[in-house]
Order: sequence, then C-alpha cells, then structure tokens
Amino acid sequence: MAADQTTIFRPAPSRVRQALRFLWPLFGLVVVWQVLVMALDVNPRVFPDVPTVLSAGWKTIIDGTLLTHVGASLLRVSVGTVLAIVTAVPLGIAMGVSRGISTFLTPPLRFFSVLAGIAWIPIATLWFGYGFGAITFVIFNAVFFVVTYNTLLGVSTIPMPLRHAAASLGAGHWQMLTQVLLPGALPNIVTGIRTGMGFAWRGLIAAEMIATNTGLGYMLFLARDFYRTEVIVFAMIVIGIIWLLLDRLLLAPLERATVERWGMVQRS
Amino acid sequence: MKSLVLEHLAKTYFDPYRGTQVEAIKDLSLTVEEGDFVAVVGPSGCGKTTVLNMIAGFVPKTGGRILVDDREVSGPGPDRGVVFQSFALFPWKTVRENVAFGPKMRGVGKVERARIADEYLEMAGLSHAADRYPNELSGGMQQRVGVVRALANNPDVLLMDEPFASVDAQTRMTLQEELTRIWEERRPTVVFITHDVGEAVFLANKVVVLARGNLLAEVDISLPRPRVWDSLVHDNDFKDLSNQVLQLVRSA
Amino acid sequence: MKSLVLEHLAKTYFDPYRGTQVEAIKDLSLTVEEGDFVAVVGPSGCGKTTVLNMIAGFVPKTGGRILVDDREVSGPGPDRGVVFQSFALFPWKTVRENVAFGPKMRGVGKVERARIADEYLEMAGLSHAADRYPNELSGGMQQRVGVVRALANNPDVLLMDEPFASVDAQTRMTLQEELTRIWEERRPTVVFITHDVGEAVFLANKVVVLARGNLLAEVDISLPRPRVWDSLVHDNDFKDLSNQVLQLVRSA
Amino acid sequence: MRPLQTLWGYYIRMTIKWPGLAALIPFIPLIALWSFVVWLELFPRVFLPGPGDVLIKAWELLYKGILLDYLGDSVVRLSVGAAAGMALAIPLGIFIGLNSRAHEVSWPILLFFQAIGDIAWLPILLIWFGFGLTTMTFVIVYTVLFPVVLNTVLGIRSVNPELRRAAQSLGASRPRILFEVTLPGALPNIITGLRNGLGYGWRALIAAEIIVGTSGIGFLMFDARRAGSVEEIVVGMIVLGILWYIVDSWILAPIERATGQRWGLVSS
Amino acid sequence: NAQDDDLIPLNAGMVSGIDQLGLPIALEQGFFEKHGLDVHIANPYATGVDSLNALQSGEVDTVQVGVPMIGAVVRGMDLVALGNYSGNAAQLGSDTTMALAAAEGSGIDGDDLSTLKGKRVAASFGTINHLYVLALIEAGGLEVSDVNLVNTPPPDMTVALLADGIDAFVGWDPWPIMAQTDVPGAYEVVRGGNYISYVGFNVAMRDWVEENGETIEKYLAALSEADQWMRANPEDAAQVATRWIPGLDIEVAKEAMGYNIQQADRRLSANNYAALHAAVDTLHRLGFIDDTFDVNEHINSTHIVKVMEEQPELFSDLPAIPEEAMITDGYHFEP
Ligand SMILES: Nc1ncnc2c1ncn2[C@@H]1O[C@H](COP(=O)(O)OP(=O)(O)OP(=O)(O)O)[C@@H](O)[C@H]1O
Ligand SMILES: Nc1ncnc2c1ncn2[C@@H]1O[C@H](COP(=O)(O)OP(=O)(O)OP(=O)(O)O)[C@@H](O)[C@H]1O
Ligand SMILES: [Mg+2]
Ligand SMILES: [Mg+2]
Repeated sequence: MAADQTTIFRPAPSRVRQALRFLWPLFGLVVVWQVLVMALDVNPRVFPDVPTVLSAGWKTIIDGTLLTHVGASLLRVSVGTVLAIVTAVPLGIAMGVSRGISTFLTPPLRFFSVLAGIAWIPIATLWFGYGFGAITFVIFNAVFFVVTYNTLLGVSTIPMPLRHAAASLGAGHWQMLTQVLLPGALPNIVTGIRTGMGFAWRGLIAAEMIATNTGLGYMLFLARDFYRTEVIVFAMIVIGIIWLLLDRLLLAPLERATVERWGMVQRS
Repeated sequence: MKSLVLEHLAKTYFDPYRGTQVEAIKDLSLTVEEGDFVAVVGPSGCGKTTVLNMIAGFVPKTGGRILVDDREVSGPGPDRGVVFQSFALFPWKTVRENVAFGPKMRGVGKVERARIADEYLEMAGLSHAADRYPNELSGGMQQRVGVVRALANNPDVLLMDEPFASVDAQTRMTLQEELTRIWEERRPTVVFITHDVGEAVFLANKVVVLARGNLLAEVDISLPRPRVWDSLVHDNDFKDLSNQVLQLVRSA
Repeated sequence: MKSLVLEHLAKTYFDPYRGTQVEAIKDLSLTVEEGDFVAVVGPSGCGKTTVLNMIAGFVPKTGGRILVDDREVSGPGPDRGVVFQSFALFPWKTVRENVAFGPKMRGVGKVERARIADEYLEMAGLSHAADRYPNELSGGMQQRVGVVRALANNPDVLLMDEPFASVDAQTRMTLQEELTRIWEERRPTVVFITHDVGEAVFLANKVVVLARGNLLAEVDISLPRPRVWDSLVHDNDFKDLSNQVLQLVRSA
Repeated sequence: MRPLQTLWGYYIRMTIKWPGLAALIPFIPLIALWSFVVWLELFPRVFLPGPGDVLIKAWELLYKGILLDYLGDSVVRLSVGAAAGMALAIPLGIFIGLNSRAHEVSWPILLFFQAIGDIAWLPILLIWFGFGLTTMTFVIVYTVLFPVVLNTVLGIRSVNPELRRAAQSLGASRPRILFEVTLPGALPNIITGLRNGLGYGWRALIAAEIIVGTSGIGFLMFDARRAGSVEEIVVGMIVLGILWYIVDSWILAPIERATGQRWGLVSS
Repeated sequence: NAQDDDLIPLNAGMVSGIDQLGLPIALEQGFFEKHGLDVHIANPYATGVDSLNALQSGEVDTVQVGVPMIGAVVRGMDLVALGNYSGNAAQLGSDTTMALAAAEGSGIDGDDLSTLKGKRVAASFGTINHLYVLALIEAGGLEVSDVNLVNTPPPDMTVALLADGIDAFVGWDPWPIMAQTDVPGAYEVVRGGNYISYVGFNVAMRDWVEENGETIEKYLAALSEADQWMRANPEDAAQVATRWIPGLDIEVAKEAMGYNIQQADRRLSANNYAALHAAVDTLHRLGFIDDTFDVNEHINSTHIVKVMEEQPELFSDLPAIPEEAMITDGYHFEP
C-alpha cells in the first residue's frame, strides 16, 4: 500500500529562506562559470574568471564610478519604461475594448513593432534631441510594444460576463477600467512589463552608445573598445542583478498579492 | 420602477467560422408591467438566457424592440440588475467587495457600503465567508454571492438567470422567501428564469413558457400573497398551477 | 466494478495569504459497496464537492484514507469518471470531440469514437449541436455535455456533482431515467451529489446527508426498481422517504 | 466632434466591407504627416529624407539587386534563428510552467539573463563563434527566448486546473494532457509570446547584422549610414515593417482567429 | 605575371573608411595578382574592434586597424604591426584626415583652443579621434575635465550637431566635410595641424607573421603600389571610394581623398614607433588602459623595410624619410 498520501500544511517559508531559495541557482551558475573557465583554461580576454571580474568590479565600486553609471542608467531606464507603460497599458486596453480602435491601430502597431531602437537613433535624435531625448525614445521603443500586446491579450481574455456584470452594476468607463479591465488583465500586464523591462535594459545598452559619458552601457562599450572583458562581464552582471532586484521587489510581490491570491494563475 | 416591453424580438447567432447560424429567438412579444414578477421556464436551450441577455443589453438583438419604461435598450445599465447563470463574480474581489460593488459604483461611502454588503451576506448565510475570494467558495456559495450582489444594488428591473440552481433545498426556500419579501417591499420588475416549476409558480405573478425561441404560453398565477412554503405545499391551487406549467414545459 | 471506502477523511483548506484555514471535511467515514448508487445531499458549502474532489484524486486530503477497491487513491484516473459542478468542458474541442475525449484517450479509433459520441449526444438531446464549440451552447446544454462525456468513458466509479442542476424539468427526468438505465445495465459505483431531494431518492440506493463537514445520516432507499417518474410521483413510500431526507437536510 | 464621429463611423463600415483597406488606411495619415514635415523643411533633407527620396532609393537598391539579395540573407538568418528559438523556448516554457521545481531553479537565472542585451553578448559571441550564422542564430534565439518562455509559463499557469482534472479522470496520460489540454489552453499566451519574441528577434537581427554582418538588411541600413546616408535606414525600416506585417497577419493572426478567438477564450 | 594557380591565397579585413581604401584599390587594380597574391577582402567591419575580433576568430589573416590594437595588445592579444595603412613615415605628426567641426554660434575658435572649455564635444572613445581631441584640449591649455567629452559613433556626429546635442565633434573624413554641407552654419575649427601622429597599421597575429614573411612582403608591396596609384589618381580613387562606401557622395569623397593621400604612406619609420608609443602613453596616463607595452615587440618593420629596399620605385613620389628616423635591421625604439 502506498505511503500515507496525506499532505500536511507547511507554513509559508520565511523571507530569508525565500531569498536563499531564489539565490542558490545563481550561486550554482557562478560555480559552473568558474569551474568551466578553469577546466578549459580560457583566455581572460575571451572570458575572464570570477576573481578577475570581482576585482575589476571592486575597483569601480571603490572609485565611485559604478554608482555614477548605475545611477545614470537607472534614471534613463525608469523614465523610458514608465513613459512606455503609461502609454502602452491604456492603448492595449483601448484596443481590447474597442473594435474600431483595434482595427485602426493594429496595422501600424504591427509595422512598427519590429523596428529596432538603433535604426531609430538618427531620426529620434532629430525629433527628440541628442542625448536624453533619443535615449529615452530608444528605451520607450523597446518596452512599448510588448506591454501593449500583453495588455491587449489580457483584456481580451477577461470573460465577457465579468464586463457585463460590472456594466449592469453601474460601472462607468473609468470604473470599468480600474475595477475590471486592469485587475482582469493584470497577469498579462505583469508578464508584459516583465518582458518589456528586460528589453528596456537591452535598449539602454544600445542607446548608451550615443551621446553619453556615463551609464552601464557606456561602461560596457568603453570596456569593449579596450578589450576589458572582465569589465564587460561585470557590467552585465550588474545589469542582471539590478533587474533581478527590480523584479523581486516590484513585480513578484505585486503578482503574489494579486493574481496568484485571486486564483487567476496557479501558484508557483 | 419600470415596465418592460418586448416587441417581435429576434436573435440569430452567426458563426463566422462555419458560416452557419442559430435562431435562438424567433419572434417574441411580451409585456411585463411595472413592478411585476415574471418567471420564465422552458426546455434547456430554448433561448431564455438569450432573451435575458438582450434585455440586459449584453448581446445585440437581430430584430424587434426592447423597451424599458418606453425607452429602447441600448446597452447595460444599473437600472437593470443581473444574476448570471455562470455567477460572473470578480475573482480579484473578496465576497464583501463583490457585493459592495454596485453601491461603490454609485459612490456610496466605504463604511456604508460595507454595512450594506454585510446585511445582504447575512441574509444569504455567507457572513462567515465575507473576506474570502470567490475561488475559495463552494458552487452554491458563489451563486448566492451573485444573487445578493444584484440585490444590493437595488435595481428597478431585476433579471435573474437560474439564481438558485446550485443551492440546497433549505437555503433555496429561505432565499425564495427573502426574494419575495424584498420584492414586496421595493417592487422591482423581476424576470426570473428557472427550471424549477414549483419555484416559478411560488414566486411569480405570471409564468412565461418558452419553446424553441417562441412564446408558448403565459400563465397567470393568482395565488394570494404573502406566500410561504409551509402553507403552499399543501395548497391545491398551487399544485394545479404547477402541474399546468409542467405539462406546458413537457409539451414544449 | 469497484467499492469505495472513506475512513476518517478530513480536509482543511489553508489560505497562505491570510494564514487562515477552513475545515471543509472534519471526520467522514463511509462505505459504498461495489455497484452501489449513493446520493449525497446537504446544505450548500457543507463539503460535498470537497469529498468528491478527494475521491477523484484532485485535491489532497489532510487526514484519513480513501480506498477504491482496497487501493488507496493517489491521483485522478479513468476508473473514476467525474461530472463537474462547473462543467469543465474543453473550450477548444467541439461538443462531439469533448464527448469522444475519453474513448480517444483509450485509443478507440476515429470512426468508432464518433459513433459512441453521437450515441450519447442523441441520448442527451444534443445531436443538433455536435459540431458546436462549448461557448456556443446554453448552460444546460453544456452541463449535459459534461454528463455524457463522463458516461461515454464507461468508468467503474462515477462521481457526479449536481449534474442536472441547470437542466429543465423535462430533460432532467429523461436524463435521470437514462442514468438509471445505464446504471442497471453496467452497474458502476455511483456517488451523486444533488440539491434535489426527490432526485436523490429517485436515483439512489442510499442517501447520505452531510452537514458542516460531518456525516449526519445515511438513509437506505429500498424502493423497487426499475423506477419511473410516472408511477413514483404518486407513490407514498417515495413521498415519505423524500420528506424524511428533506427534514434531515433542513435540520443540518 | 460630430464630423469626426461620422468619419469614424464611415471608416468602421468600410473596414468591415473591405478588410484589406483596414491595413492601408491607418498609414495614410502617417505618410501625410511625414511628407508634411519634410515639406516644411524643419530638418535638412539629408537627415530626414521624404517619401519620394526613399522610394527612389528603394527602387535603386532593388534595381541593383542588392535589396532582394540582402533581404534573402536576412530572412534566412531570421528563419533559422526563429525556428531554433521557438524549438527551444516553447518546450522550455512548458517545462518551467508545469514543473514547480524547474520554475524555482530556472526563474532567477532566466530573469538574470533576460536583461543582459544581445549587444552586450556580441563581442564575446564573436570570439566564441566567429562572424557566421551561429552568432546570428545565437543572438536571435537569445532574444526570442525570454518573451516566449515568460508568456508560455503564464499561459500554462492560467489554464483552468479543472480542465486538467477532467482530462485526467477521462484517462489522459501526462503527455496527452499536455497536448490536448494544457497547450490549447496556453495557446493565446504562446502566440502573444511569439509575436513579441519574433518581433524583437527581428530587431536583434538588425543589431547583429550591423556588427557581424556582411550582408542583410541591417547591414544595408548601417553600411550606408557609416558614410552618412539616412535613406537606406528608412528603406530598411520600411522593408522590415512590411515583412513583419506579412508574417504577423498571414501566419500569427489567422492562427489566433482559428484558435483562441474561435474557442471563446479570447474575445475578438 | 604569375599563373592563377600559383597565387597565394590571403584573407584580408578592413573597416569601411576612406583611409582604408588602399586595400580595395589594390584588388581592383590587380596589384595583388601582379604581386602573386589571391586576396579576398571580407566585407568591411563596423569598427576596428570588430575587425580584431574577426582576426582572433580566424576569419581573416590580416586587418587594418589603429588605436583598438593598443587595448587588444594590453589584454594579451599578440598582434604585430607590419606597415601603415594611414600615417606618415617622413615626419612626426600627421592628422590631416581628421578635423574638429563645430556648430554655428558655439564660440569655438580655431586660433584659441581654450574656447573649448565647458563645451560638449563628441568623439569616438578608443579611436584615433579620441587621441586627437585629447591633444587639442592639451594644446588649448586645458585639462581633460574642462571639456565635456561624450562618446559618439561617427555616423551620429552630424545629426548630433544639428540637433544641438553637442557643440562640436572631432572625426575623421568624411564626417567633418559632411557637417559643413549638411548642418547649416557648421564650420571647421581645426583641420589636422600635426597635433598627433596618426596610428593606422596593417596588423596580423604573431604566429601568422612568423610563418608568412614572403606573403607579407608581397602583400605590402601590392598595397604600396595601390597607395602610389591613389596618390597619382585621387579623382579615380574617389570614384572607387563611392563604390566601396555606399551612400558616400562623390564630391565629399573627392575632398576627403585630397586629405587622405597626404597620409597614404605604407612605410614605417621611427616616427611610427613614436606615434604608437605616444598613443599608448596617453591612454595609460588617462586611465583607459591599465598597462603599457614595449612598441618594439609589436611592430615588425623587417618586411616593409625589405620592400622599401627592393622596390624603391613604389615610394619614389613620397618625401624621403629623414636620416634620424630611418630604420635598419635590428632597430630598437627608445622613447
Ligand atoms: N479552494 C478553497 N479554498 C478555501 N476554502 C475552500 C476552497 N474550496 C472550498 N472551500 C470551502 O470549503 C467548504 C466546502 O466547500 P464545497 O465546495 O465542498 O461545498 P459543497 O458542499 O460542494 O457546496 P455547494 O453545494 O455549494 O457546491 C466551503 O466552506 C468552502 O468555502
Ligand atoms: N454565443 C453563441 N453562439 C451561438 N449559439 C449560441 C450562443 N449562445 C447561445 N447559443 C444557442 O442559442 C440557443 C439558446 O441558448 P440560451 O443560452 O438562450 O438557452 P437557455 O434557454 O438559456 O438554455 P439553458 O436553460 O440550458 O440555460 C441554444 O441553442 C444555444 O446553443
Ligand atoms: Mg440559460
Ligand atoms: Mg459543490
């Protein structure tokens, strides 16, 4: 006979344990990296080992340059991303709600969604100015389309009866938006933002090629020009960590408190 | 409250993928007086929900007219409260928030609408579950939330689609009596879909029998009010009327 | 066919967000003989669906044991067919494909399983809707699809959660008689949840009354078979048994 | 307001009558605006060429045979990358969506790498894989991966668990459940993931072709740019936009209509 | 003269730029075949760094690269410079192909470079124009921190100037020339001026160099002949430029070619050792690289010297290398 199938409830793990559980795969990755570099005896110009990267990173931390770069990049990413989210979510909802708007906007949306940020740079510079304007545009362009498409999907998967129920309980347009469409589309919006912000960081790196003397992308390009692979890898790690933190501190709690709790998606 | 007039109402569903069509409602005329209570019965798939959805303004009609207080229906509105066959609770709101949704839309203050909600939850025997989310409720509990959510909004016209189908016999009787009480107090115009013939006769002033998208019969129920189950179960008029309606549904 | 034994079954739902818990089933012991037909009644929220879900292997129990033919249940399986309270039809399959799903999983050939499906759809009065998708059906039609989908798979144990709640009186009687016929023919072990006391007494050999997560009573129904509505409605034993069960539910 | 409304109503009716027009009309105001800005001479022509200039340049490139050649190269790279990306991302997404242990282990790693742009990887990839199809494919796969995985995971986690239960108790084995229940249920999300992923994969290709490229649309755009011509950039953008438009509206959108919308999972 | 099948195959890489044109010209004019080589030119790379990556990955045998070589050598890439693709052996100081262009009203004055103070100036960091702007700043009596330098890829410089994102930029041709035609009011502040010595070498990996001495000599000879042809026919060379650099305007190409041929000198002299050394030194001083290296180890002048000795006619139109800068076998540069 099978062992007792009874499941005993386990209390939610503590914050520390949760963090550890989240971090150990990353530690594993670092170990694999170091072992691979040592085992294959990789040239540091091709791929540096862990201590080299750490000491290169340490140097930038001490002399304060890292902080400047991170600060500059964070500012650019936040402005671009926030602009994109506040335009994309309403647009996605409008398209999900109105057939007319969606027929009108689908073709341009489709057309522009593949146009890379770097292709826009010469034109964006003309329109929005060199430097901050163009950079913001490139980041915006990276985030906007994913969030729009995911919001659109989110809105159109809300079961019709829910929208009907709200309408017949007297919800006006605004209330429909805040009480039904936004929460209903939330799982998809979160995934859209999660994907979009990932692309925002990528867009940033492309954008910081131009008109800058600060930022992680700048740091990365400069390192590339002088073959400082360990600085490149360090910058990549910093970008990854910042993004992880943002996701852990902003998106994941939002997800847990809302869509998972409401039973709209299964818990992970 | 408001009167309700259906004139040569028709609804055909199109399937754009297959190019076929389903005539759900063929030609339906019906007048419901202000403050009247009409029950609609009929075989599964005869078009009851479709009619209700058109009155509520959810699905566009393909013919005829629907007048609520002499004004043609153009979309959903809080004057017509709806209880859905599929409950349609907001998963992202607790039970209390679901019930308080209508008052909130009307701009009722936080404390007051919690009070309203709790009052109705009490009535539905759901006080203990007020803080749960819908996915933590049993089927019957969800249905009751759907019912009181519509009642709490105090609409002029109440459109109810098999509101007690998933509720046990005992709770059902309580709810039926509560509904009668509320109706007598406020006199909303009610359209009540049910499969339970006894329920239809117990509640309504008039029972409408639908069959394959058409009106088959209207039966006036002139039983005295207030009606209570304890006395009615043994009432011969009640039995006769029930039997009459049952025969009609069977013949449909 | 298979017997079914519940021993000190318990189920507590935890809400990890709020840290609260709901004791849905407290301590339930019950034996259902091979080929028996048991109806479960009880107030809304008393734990009927929870028990069914545990027998089906969908939700983990938090205490006790469930034995199907002396083997402990460890997960869902085709030996136990389920009719869901919320239908659970596959939206991406037509009605026929939904019904043919079980046979398809068993590896029945295309032609044969279409034949099986059509036979059952005929029985449920749904032949005309065989090629539609679930979202194009009325509530009662969806429910009937859910019922015949389970029947078509010919399981040893049949777990049915208010399978006829959304079906009109006439169709319901037909389905009840069909179910009786099928049960007499194949003798699956049936656990049938319903809110309709008459239905419970009409169908079952034993009616189990649940109350707040506990077993309140078991009532043996020794009415002769085959049972048909036309004769039973006037049968006094039937009336007495129904009343007895109704009183039990009310007292719950 | 009034005439606008009538115009809008007219537009809606027209698009219902001739759906083909719906794809063209929204671009008319865009092109008009573009021409107008050029006509105003707000910016020197060399920086913002007009539609006419671009058309002439496109014709010239077409005539020389370069455009089609390069387009062919890009399409091959993209197809290889997209195919590899989908082949990797969809199964991975399914695996992570179904298996909570896999989710726990891979999620931090996924998010970490998500933000690190392909451009950052390029210098390292070039040393590893050289200037060939492998690098291109890697970059595209890398870009396609994240949106598709994230969306697939969401899609799978939001399939109603009751449907999976129904299938199980009808005797479906795990693989059968996957194909008969989980995948169709997650399909709307998977398609949106593909739409985002492939769209951005296209962008990554452009970025890669600038550096790695020896041919291709991205190369065409930036090769000329290195000598100061913007026209090729605009030609490239238009070609890419049209191409993606075709892919989306002839492949993705029809799948969407025939599945999610038809099944009533997604309102149209 | 040589038979087709006797030709020695060679893969060469370049970056698309006017100063690199000697390579394609040698191909188009048949100089490679004439010198017994079958050269294949990979499609031009975007930047010098990319061309070095290509070299590292084995895609090409030799490339033409300038300052990016320094970073690579510091990080352990064993590169050897074999000749100049652009530079000047006859004198110290050669930068005619670069200029500082400024926007109208920027107030930057070519006669007084201290006017650069506080201005936003774009340069491509890690390239020769970076070194050039650093020298200009020094010449103006300023500190690097007095000027707001921003990193910008060359193609974006003109549009940046137009959009008023920068006050001025330094760049190689054709960008300063184009700025004057495309950006209303833009003007050339300084052109060349021998502030620095150009670094632009034919570069290969040491292993390869050690095994292919003869091939290298043929290669350098062919390129030298191409340079000579370019110096003699600048108009025709400009035509070639428009073919190899799509989008390049012929008028711009002609003007740029006029400057370019002043630096089309394949020879090596002590001046080129000094140029590389100075570049390494500057970058190290400013902290862009952690380490320096001995330029003697990474310049191999043997092969070009041999060509110069055996085929002097290829260089007959060039100014003679001054005695003190002449290099002989066993030459060792002392800073
Ligand atoms: N997922 C869940 N999380 C928390 N509580 C739950 C969950 N599912 C059910 N419950 C609670 O367990 C109790 C029993 O629910 P169950 O669905 O078994 O009732 P039921 O007897 O089937 O009722 P009904 O006749 O209304 O369908 C109820 O109080 C319900 O709120
Ligand atoms: N969205 C739809 N598309 C196509 N046909 C539909 C749609 N909705 C309903 N129908 C069809 O219209 C008819 C009437 O459906 P309706 O839901 O009104 O029935 P009903 O009387 O409410 O039945 P029940 O008692 O089973 O709920 C049915 O034949 C149904 O299949
Ligand atoms: Mg209905
Ligand atoms: Mg239940």
